[in-house]
Amino acid sequence: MTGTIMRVNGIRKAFGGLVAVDDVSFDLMPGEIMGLIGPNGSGKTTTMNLISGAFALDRGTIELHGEPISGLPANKVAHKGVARTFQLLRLIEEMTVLENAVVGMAFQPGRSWNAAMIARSREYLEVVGLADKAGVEVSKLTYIDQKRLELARALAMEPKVLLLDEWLAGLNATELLSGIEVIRKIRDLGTAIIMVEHVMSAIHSLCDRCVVMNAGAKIAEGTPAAVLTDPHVVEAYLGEPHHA
Amino acid sequence: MFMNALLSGLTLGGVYALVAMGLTIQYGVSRSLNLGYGEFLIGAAFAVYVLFGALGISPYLLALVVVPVAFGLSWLIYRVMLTPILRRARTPVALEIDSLLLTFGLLFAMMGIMLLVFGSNYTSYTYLSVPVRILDATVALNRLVSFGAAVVVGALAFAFLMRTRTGMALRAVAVDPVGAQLVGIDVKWAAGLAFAIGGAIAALGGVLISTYMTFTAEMGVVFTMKALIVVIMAGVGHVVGALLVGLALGLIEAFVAAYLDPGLTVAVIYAVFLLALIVRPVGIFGRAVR
Amino acid sequence: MIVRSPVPYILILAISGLLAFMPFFASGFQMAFAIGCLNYAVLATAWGLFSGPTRYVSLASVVFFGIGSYTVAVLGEVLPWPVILLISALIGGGVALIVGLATLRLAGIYFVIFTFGLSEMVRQLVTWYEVNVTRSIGRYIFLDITQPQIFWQLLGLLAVVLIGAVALQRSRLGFALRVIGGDETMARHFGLNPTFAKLGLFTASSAIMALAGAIMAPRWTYIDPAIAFNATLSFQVVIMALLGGMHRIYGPLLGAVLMSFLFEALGSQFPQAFSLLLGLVFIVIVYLLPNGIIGRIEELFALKRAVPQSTREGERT
Amino acid sequence: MTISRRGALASIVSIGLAGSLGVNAGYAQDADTPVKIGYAISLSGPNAGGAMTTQVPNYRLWVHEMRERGGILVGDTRRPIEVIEYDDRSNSEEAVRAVERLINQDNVDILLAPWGTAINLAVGPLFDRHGYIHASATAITDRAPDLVQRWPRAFLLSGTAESWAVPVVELLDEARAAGHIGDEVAMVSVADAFGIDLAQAARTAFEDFGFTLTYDQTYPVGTQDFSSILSEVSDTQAFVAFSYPPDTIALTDNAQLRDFNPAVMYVGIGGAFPMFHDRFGDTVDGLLTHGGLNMADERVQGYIALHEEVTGQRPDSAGSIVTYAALQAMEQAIARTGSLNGDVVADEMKTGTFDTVLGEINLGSQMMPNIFKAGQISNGYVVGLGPLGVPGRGEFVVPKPAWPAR
Amino acid sequence: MLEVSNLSVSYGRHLALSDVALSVGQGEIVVVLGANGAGKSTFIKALAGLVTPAPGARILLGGQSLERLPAHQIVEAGLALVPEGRHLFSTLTVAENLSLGAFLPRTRAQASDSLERVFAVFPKLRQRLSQIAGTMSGGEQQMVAIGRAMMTDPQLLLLDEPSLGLSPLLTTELFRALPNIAATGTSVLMVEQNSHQSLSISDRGYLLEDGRITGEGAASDLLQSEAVQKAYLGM
Repeated sequence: MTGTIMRVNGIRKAFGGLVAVDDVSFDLMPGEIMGLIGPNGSGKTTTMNLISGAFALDRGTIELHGEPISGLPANKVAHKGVARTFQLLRLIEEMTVLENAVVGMAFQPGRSWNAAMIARSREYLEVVGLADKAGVEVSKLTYIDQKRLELARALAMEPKVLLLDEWLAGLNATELLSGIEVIRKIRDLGTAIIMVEHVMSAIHSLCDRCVVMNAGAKIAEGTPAAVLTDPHVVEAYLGEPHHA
Repeated sequence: MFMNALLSGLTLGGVYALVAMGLTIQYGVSRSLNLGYGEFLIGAAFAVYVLFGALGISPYLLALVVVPVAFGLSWLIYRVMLTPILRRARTPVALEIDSLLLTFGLLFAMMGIMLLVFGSNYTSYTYLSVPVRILDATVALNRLVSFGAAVVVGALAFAFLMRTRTGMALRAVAVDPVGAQLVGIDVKWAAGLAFAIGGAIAALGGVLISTYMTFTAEMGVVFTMKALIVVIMAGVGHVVGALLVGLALGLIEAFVAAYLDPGLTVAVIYAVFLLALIVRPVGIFGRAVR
Repeated sequence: MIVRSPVPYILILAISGLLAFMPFFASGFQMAFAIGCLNYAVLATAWGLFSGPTRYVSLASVVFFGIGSYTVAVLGEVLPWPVILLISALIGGGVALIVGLATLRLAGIYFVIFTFGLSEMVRQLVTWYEVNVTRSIGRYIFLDITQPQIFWQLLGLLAVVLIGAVALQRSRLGFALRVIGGDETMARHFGLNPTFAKLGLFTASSAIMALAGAIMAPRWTYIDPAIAFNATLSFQVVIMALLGGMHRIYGPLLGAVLMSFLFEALGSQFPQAFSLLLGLVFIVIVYLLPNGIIGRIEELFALKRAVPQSTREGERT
Repeated sequence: MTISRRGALASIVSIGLAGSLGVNAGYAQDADTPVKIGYAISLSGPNAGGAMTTQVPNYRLWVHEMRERGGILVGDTRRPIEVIEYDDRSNSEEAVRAVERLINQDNVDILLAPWGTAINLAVGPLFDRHGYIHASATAITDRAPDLVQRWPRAFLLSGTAESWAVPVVELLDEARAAGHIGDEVAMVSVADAFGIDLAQAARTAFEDFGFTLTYDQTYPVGTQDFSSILSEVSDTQAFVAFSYPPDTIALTDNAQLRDFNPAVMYVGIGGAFPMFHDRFGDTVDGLLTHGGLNMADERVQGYIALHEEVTGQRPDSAGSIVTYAALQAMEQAIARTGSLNGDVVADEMKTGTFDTVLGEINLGSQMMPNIFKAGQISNGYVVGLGPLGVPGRGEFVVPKPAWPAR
Repeated sequence: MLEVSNLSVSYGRHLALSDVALSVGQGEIVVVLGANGAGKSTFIKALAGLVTPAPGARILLGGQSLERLPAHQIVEAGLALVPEGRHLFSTLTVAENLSLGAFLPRTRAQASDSLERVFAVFPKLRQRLSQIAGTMSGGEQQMVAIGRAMMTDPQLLLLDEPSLGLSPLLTTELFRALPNIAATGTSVLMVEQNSHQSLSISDRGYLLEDGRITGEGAASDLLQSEAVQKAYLGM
């Protein structure tokens, strides 16, 4: 243990001629919530996909607890303890809430297929506040509840690192507040979190640190307050201020 | 020998290409695979057989009647049978399965009608079975005419798709249905039209083939499958690709028969097809994203 | 989800046990019908085993069925019957393994067409082999296996397949397959290896089909590639499974039984118009039963239950 | 003709009610009780073309003739006839089931054979087990001598592949002796049971007769373009094709087209079919093919006329007359024995002599003796030429007349 | 020109757009600003007929109501969309893409005039007519997409995040072209997240947050307003 839980080092990914992620590095500390922000198309989601093993890296390394996880397929990365949510919900509509949550836990190494495992999965429904809807079919859930379930499923993996890809997007003001509470609760349970987010109020209130990306590159890193006043960052979001 | 194989391959391939072209237009634009495609071909063959026998008019002239009828019938089938499925399907996969099943039913229904009307006997007549010598090879005039017609119709279809506004609209729908809507193309209209054109081409293929081939009411599926292989190998919706792959398959068949073993022709065709599919699942001319 | 209830197993065994007495009082025709029905039931269930959760529409059923039949034709008079059955299952599974490795990355219609092409190619290759190597295309099968024996074997196989299917559905692997069928990309991110699971299932399903082919072979006395690798069978199996509903274990079974009755009715009452009526029935099925009969039944139940909101858990069969 | 069917379906549902009565039930001897005649045959599928040419018309003709006479004579009672016809869709499994249905559900008294080698062999055990006569003119198998031992009531009238291949080779031998061809022969065969088995039998025979095969290839079922094959054999003087109806037509058409005109040319199934003549007219005179008739025989002429009158189509020159003759033999045996019991009738069929359209025949070998298996097309029919020794052989025209110019 | 009122869209139980009202005048450039997930794309798709609005919505273009029309008839009515992801006919040439823009009988007559207008705005395209659209760079494709939409001779041009995926330089070039389009009498309505550049060429702007319009004003006012920055950066 070097103090960091995950180290992303000089990763790069190009699709055809388009370099989506270009030489990005950052560290993640235990128990930390790190924001990964930037304007649309800046490469945040691709970065998440590289960490979770959805895409293969062109270059660079990713280590978890000092052990390389780059180059592993997604299922192996999951076994190492990296869980994620998806920008567009990827729940299984024909399954119940509980069954979806079990998906997170059932295929982790060392788990046996028994009632205890199910019961344990159910605990994570409680964490996100869905315990009373365990038997409901997913298609009958409200949007926010489906989002909660995405999170519960990821938590049921009992991951070391949790990747949240715009998990708060599309929530209304009250839902947002409860969503922020949930994330905070998870962090308090000891899971390190990387969150890609556009909801800046959430970034401000949740993140210890932010990495800002633009056009595939990291352009700033620091506390939310610091990076969001950084002129480079403002320009990345709003466009060049001095335009004729 | 070589010349013979070449000619035989081209005449064979010409018809494959023609038939596949119709299917690729249907499937590429409407995105519904029509398993009853070959039945239009056989239906046209029977129609020409009967009319030729009764009236003695040249099958090629009869095509002027049979082909438009097939055009209208296909259009009707699309509008009446397939559009409800289209409205219902929530995902592309569901649409694919539904239209497969539906046209599978269509296949049996059409075949059943032909069985009732024409029986299950071998049917054949002869027209323009006259030898033509080209270099040291001999080929039947009816096959040559078919090849010529395949080339001409191929060229016409190509010109239609490439040069006319309507053709361009069909291509646009095949490439990007959303984009097509955004320039004001009625995608359902385009799909119906493509379905009708496909049916017409199948019927033309039937007319041509009937002049030299023995056929039965149950043979349609053979042509559907041959065409489908060409379509998939070339890449769905790729007209020129279908033309080239169709010709290539004809040539392969002829050269395998001439130089390897006639017993292996079909096996080699399928082997080539399976290999092509493994190496390039989207087809030789297909693009990863249609 | 974790269900230990022995009820389905007991039911399957009890019903098969009862059916096992059929040969003692049924007529030859009823036996013939029952055998045909069981054969379709085994094939459709095996097909649904793989295609239900993965949603791959395979038209290769006849490849494996034919492999089973040919194994019997080749080895029938050489080896003891159980050994032949074992070998046919092994060959069927082995071929499926190879085919699966090459093709399971193909999706949608491409997989459908590939499997169809495969059945045609296998038929041509067997023909070519027989023509050029054995120099005789038909093979005779004279085995002293009676109609009731075939019946019992098929019944046993069906019972085993159904029990296996129920056990599978309750197992982690079965759960994994539902997840993969739901969203393969997502499944990978939760530690699943979809290729492995799909391959295993494809192999198992194919081995069952080969077994069915082997058991059925002695009914025919004579087989040739056109009989053993008749592509119509693949289509029939798919249609049966879809008619019943491929998303449930008992869907294909139900479809196979109903379709057997339908074939029988059309074949005996309207032999001249069989194709036409069959086609029309299909068209009607597509319009009226998009999710199969089981799907329709479930819809009806769902409507009835709609008022008291249920929070059901556990197995959903 | 009235065709009636029992509610087979209803009885599957009420399983057990319509239990099996065991074997062929010829118990009811009441003169008013109809005799049930049933068959399942390929009305659709790849075999239908053959079945509808050689067998089904003759079944209908036979029934028609008996009805004309007031029914089937069982002993000295004429009993009405009821016919049940099913489609096996050219599928072995379907055929087995349909025959089971005829036996157990419809309780037919007389079962007629299906079409083709494979399906006849598939239903053979059923006919045997339930004690029915199995008289088939379209099953050609080398196991025929074996099978008639195994199935004592089976009459595999067409015999072995060898019995069809050897007469062809004999004719070639004759042509060689007359100096029209040499020792070299080209042969092709279709890759199905008929083509392969006959080609294999022919290979042995060619060797025995001192011929050498310069070309020996097989092509897949469905092949319609023979230019590659014919261009390879263009110089040959003796050409033998064990082909199947669609390819028989395609081969002939192709040969005419490229003026491939060997001194001796043989084509397989289809050459003896009326549709072949419809298609080519007299341009195919002189072509050798399977089957053959003694065209000088009045009975044969009478048969042809009757067939055409009743069924509206001409018979083919091979399977038709054999099928009909066998039916006549069976009819006579039933009349003589006064029984519908398979064993009794079969014994009579094996020991008696019958007056048929093929003349006086005796079926002691359980195969049809003295029928032509190779002949030469002339004026729409096949003039029987071989095997040697069959009475009424026609004149063998060698070399074959040139194709008319196209 | 365009009058939208009471426009709501929901996906299943998720309300993506709620009671949006907005107007665009003749020859005006209007921008709708909002962070990701604010409902911008849904808004524009609803206008173009690609998603169905909830009952009660009113979308009037020059007096004609569009809310129940299918997408291709909306084009006929004079509203053209340049969608996110462009949806070009990637295997067709630039010339074909543009001429498909003038597919409708109404627009066919003016096709050559329209084409000249496209070239006037994007002179670069004149040399690229025979190139396959899919082989062009992102910026060029965006020009073709806008050009294609202009060929439909629209009264109103809708742009869904035109700057997405473009380099700053290309974005600048693109935004410079928009006033030229508006100058020909075609109104422009776009949704953007690049607020500075889009506002600097717009007449008016709206702020969209959580599927609701939370602010509107003259572009110059919004440019100075902190509300915009807050909508994005939460400051």
